[in-house]
Amino acid sequence: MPINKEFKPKIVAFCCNWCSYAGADLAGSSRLAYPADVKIIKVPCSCRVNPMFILRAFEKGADGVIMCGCHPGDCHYSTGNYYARRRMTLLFSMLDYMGVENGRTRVEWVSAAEGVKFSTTMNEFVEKIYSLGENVRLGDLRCKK
Amino acid sequence: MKKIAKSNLSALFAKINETKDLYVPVKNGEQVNFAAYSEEAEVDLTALKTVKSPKDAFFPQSENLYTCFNEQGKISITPEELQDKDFVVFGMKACDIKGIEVLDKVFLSEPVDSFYAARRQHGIIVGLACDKPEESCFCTVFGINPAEPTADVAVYDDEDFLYWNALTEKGNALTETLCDLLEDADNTAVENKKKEITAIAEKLPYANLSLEGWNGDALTEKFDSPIWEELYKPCLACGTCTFSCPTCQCYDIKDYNTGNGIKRYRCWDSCMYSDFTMMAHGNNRTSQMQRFRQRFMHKLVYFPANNDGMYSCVGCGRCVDKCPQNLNIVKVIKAFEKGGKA
Amino acid sequence: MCDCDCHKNYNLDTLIPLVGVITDIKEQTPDVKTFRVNALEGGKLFEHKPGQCAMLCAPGVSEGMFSITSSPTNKEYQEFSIKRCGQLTEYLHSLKVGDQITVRGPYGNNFPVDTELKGKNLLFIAGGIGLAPLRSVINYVIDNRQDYGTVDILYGSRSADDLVGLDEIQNVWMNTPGINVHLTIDREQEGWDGHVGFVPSYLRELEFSNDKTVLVCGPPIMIKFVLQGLQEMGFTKEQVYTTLELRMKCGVGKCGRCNIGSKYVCKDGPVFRFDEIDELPNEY
Amino acid sequence: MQKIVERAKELLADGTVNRVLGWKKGDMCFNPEPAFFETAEDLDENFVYGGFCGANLSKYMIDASKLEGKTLVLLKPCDTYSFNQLINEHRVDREKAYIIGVGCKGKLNIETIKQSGVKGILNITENGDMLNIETLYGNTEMKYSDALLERCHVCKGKEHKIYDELIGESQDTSDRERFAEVEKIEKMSPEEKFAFFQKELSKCIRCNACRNVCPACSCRKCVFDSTKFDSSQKANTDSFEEKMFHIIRAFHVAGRCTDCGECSRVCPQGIPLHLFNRKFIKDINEFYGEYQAGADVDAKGPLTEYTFGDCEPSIVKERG
Repeated sequence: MPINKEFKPKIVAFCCNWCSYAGADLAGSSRLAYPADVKIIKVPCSCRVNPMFILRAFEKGADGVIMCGCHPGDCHYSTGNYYARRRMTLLFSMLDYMGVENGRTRVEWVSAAEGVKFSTTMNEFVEKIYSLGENVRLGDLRCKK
Repeated sequence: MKKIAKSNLSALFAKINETKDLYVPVKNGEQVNFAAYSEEAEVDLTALKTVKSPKDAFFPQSENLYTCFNEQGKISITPEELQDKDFVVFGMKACDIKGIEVLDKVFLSEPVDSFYAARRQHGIIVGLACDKPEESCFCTVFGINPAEPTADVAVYDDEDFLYWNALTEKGNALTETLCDLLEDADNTAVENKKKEITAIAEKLPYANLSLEGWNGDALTEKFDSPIWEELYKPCLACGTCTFSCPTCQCYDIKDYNTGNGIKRYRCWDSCMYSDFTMMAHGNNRTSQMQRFRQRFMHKLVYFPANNDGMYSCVGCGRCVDKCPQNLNIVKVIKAFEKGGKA
Repeated sequence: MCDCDCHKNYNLDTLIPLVGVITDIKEQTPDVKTFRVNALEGGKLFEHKPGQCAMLCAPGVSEGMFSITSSPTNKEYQEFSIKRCGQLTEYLHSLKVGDQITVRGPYGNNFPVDTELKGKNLLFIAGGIGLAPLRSVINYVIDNRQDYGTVDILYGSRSADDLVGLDEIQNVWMNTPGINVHLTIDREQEGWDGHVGFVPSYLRELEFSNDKTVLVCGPPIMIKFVLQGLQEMGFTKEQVYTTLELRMKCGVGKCGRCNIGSKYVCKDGPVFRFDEIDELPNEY
Repeated sequence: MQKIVERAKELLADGTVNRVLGWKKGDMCFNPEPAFFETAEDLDENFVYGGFCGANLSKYMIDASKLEGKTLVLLKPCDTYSFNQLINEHRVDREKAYIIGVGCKGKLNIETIKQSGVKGILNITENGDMLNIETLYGNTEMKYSDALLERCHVCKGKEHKIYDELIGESQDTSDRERFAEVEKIEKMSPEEKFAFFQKELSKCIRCNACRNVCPACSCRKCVFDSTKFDSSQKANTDSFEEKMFHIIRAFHVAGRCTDCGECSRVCPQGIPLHLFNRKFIKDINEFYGEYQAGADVDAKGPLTEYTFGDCEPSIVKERG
């Protein structure tokens, strides 16, 4: 698929407060670049991300949604990310089943020390969304200008 | 009286579609609903009842009213354009057409709803006589004749031909534009068809349903009846009956923030829903019994009280067919006739 | 555009609102503010009659029906007294002078000031925010003083701080000849030397003669006991008017939710005479 | 049926139960409705149990659990899974229910019969393996097994999972592979999948029947009834809303859905809603081990559980 240069993707990243958000901070303070297309939403725990959040992001015009949390075993609340992992697995599988390109969703575990991982993950993800193009299958038409 | 060979119908539809929007019953899966005509659409004129009534050609399930922009605290409003292109709804049945008359009472009474009025003005109804009335039909109870759709054009399906009878000025004008495709015909086939339909209509299981006692004056007596308590229990509080009904007109008005302007839209609502009458300081219909009662009281008592005895039910039988738990207006009427369990 | 005539009402569709600007906000009590609304180009948005309502909308938040509390005789602006009690009112309370809202209306019927009330002795009974719709009538009556007989106003609220528009009551109403104002609050309070007690009991104490026409508005429980009191004092239901309120969306009797029996509160109301209410099913 | 009525009358008479939750005769043979009976006369006159009594009564037990005394409830084998699940979630009170497991040889779907082209149905009688159908336009017949509800073709078996006593014989009517349809869709290309669901979901009128009938959807206030958020409340205004509603509806019951098939039964537009639920069930089985909601009262649901070694969400991509 040819990459559309005009296309500016909107990407929503749900980051847990304790690890991934701190990871993003570290990426920032270490001057590691990641695209400005990524909008971070801080959540207390990856487990807080309700499937509806993901769908709402797509509804309002996101082209890709990524969720980041503590590594399994490192959750601030001990087990939150284990539950989140099952939920997201099922949700992504359902989206795939309904014909939404499966590259538009991703989960990555990023610790507070992994600024580099955060930045590379985001770069990869944005790249992927560029290659997938605009999200047309999940989105409210009224939100398109 | 005109006629057209059924094999030539797609030409007729294409011709209408050239200058006007055309809505026809279209089959999707096992269900038939009115939808915009296209060459690929599987037009199905044999289905007696569409799942949703065709009222949404005039009163769409959801429609935008205006967009509100708020720029640095300055609000501006851009109303939606009114319908200004003629459109044809092809294949409405007598009951659905009567349903539109019921909606007229609501939307065309003062203050006139201009969105609806514009659609009414530009809409041309081609009614199709009911080929094979079904067991759930009881339109005759409301004085509707399934053999005589009171539309702009009445159409009859007989073997290989559709017979075409323009009844109004709008109908004549439409017929005019289609004169190349329609040929003259005599009345015999249609007269026979009408007799056939009427004969069946008399044999329908609900043909003798009695509406005695249901009128605008019966308000308190019916409202306070203990029978409602017996009837409502299986009700799921879903909106199947409301949304398939040709006369239900309740709507909700909502805002949707698109990120670039707030769309004010209205959409069908159901009195069966728990939040229907919810407001900041309370809700006057808190139980499902009250909501259930509201629906039937509205159709059989409140509406006649405000509209010279006209019922807001046309006996199409969609709720009879579709209620998930098999509750319906016929059962309500019968239960009252019987006087409940006691 | 085609040559049909259905567009003639285009801008008049009753569901399309006007934009209004808030030109003044009075904090009347801890939870009631009175908003003055003008058209963008100044002046009033529309004319109304006493008792009528309008739909105020904060786009994207919500929309609600509020009674117009200013009198039609006020030629400059309209006012709405709004109590903070839900999502929309919370938002409205956060607005400042100069902010814009959308308004559509006026909706509903009105108090029959030019017909049945004309020449009558009037008794207004209000509780709390219930003064809002009556204030419109009271000021109308004051401005057309010669058309009406004696005027008594009985107004009560939870505390002295909750009396809406005390300023106007003391400085205007109390100083108008032929108008008697009776205030009461629910509980004793420091600095209050007026009457203490609920409105219905004060009503009994005041022993009004039953030649008056009564306009009542307030919480349902107050209305219930006031009506009982009035009947004991020899008033008939035909002499008493009140306003009702239910969930409304369209304001024009079409959306189907504010009905009590076959009456729509938004179109056939909000003003009802008590004998009319008696004929309605008990569902409000 | 007579046995059920007799036994119900006994239990009413000796005070074991205060009411009976069963089915009431309709005005046609094919439209019985769920109903509560409190007297022997009412049972004699109005009770019915037959091929068209497909409604799953377990959800009515949520409200009935709050009533005085016990309620006698009639459950078919598949309904008992739903009942168990409701006990598991503390939504019904086992002590308030007296369960008679009733025999089931598959329930009929009037829509299926109508869709086969039969119009103007006046009466349907069972005749061995056949249905004799009397209509306004003449008589016809149909095989009982051809008129079954979709769920009966993938019957979970004839065993009642919970009961106080059993009346009548049951039969396993499964004759289709439960996940066959899901697998068929999984094999499609993304474009085909999308087109398939778009076509089906575009029929949705948001009547909420699927939600309201679902024994697992028992929240007192549904997120879709909230006035605080601006989409997916009533009518669909955009094709996105149908998708959102149906994904979330299915997701909220994932791991709790017993696959009772009520959603697909009640959908007025015939949307195959079970395809959503069954996809979740299939995924759960594959990712986290076989699980049947409602089979065991004390089971822990797969979404309230985890293991350290669970697969990562990226498995969706890796699977291809």
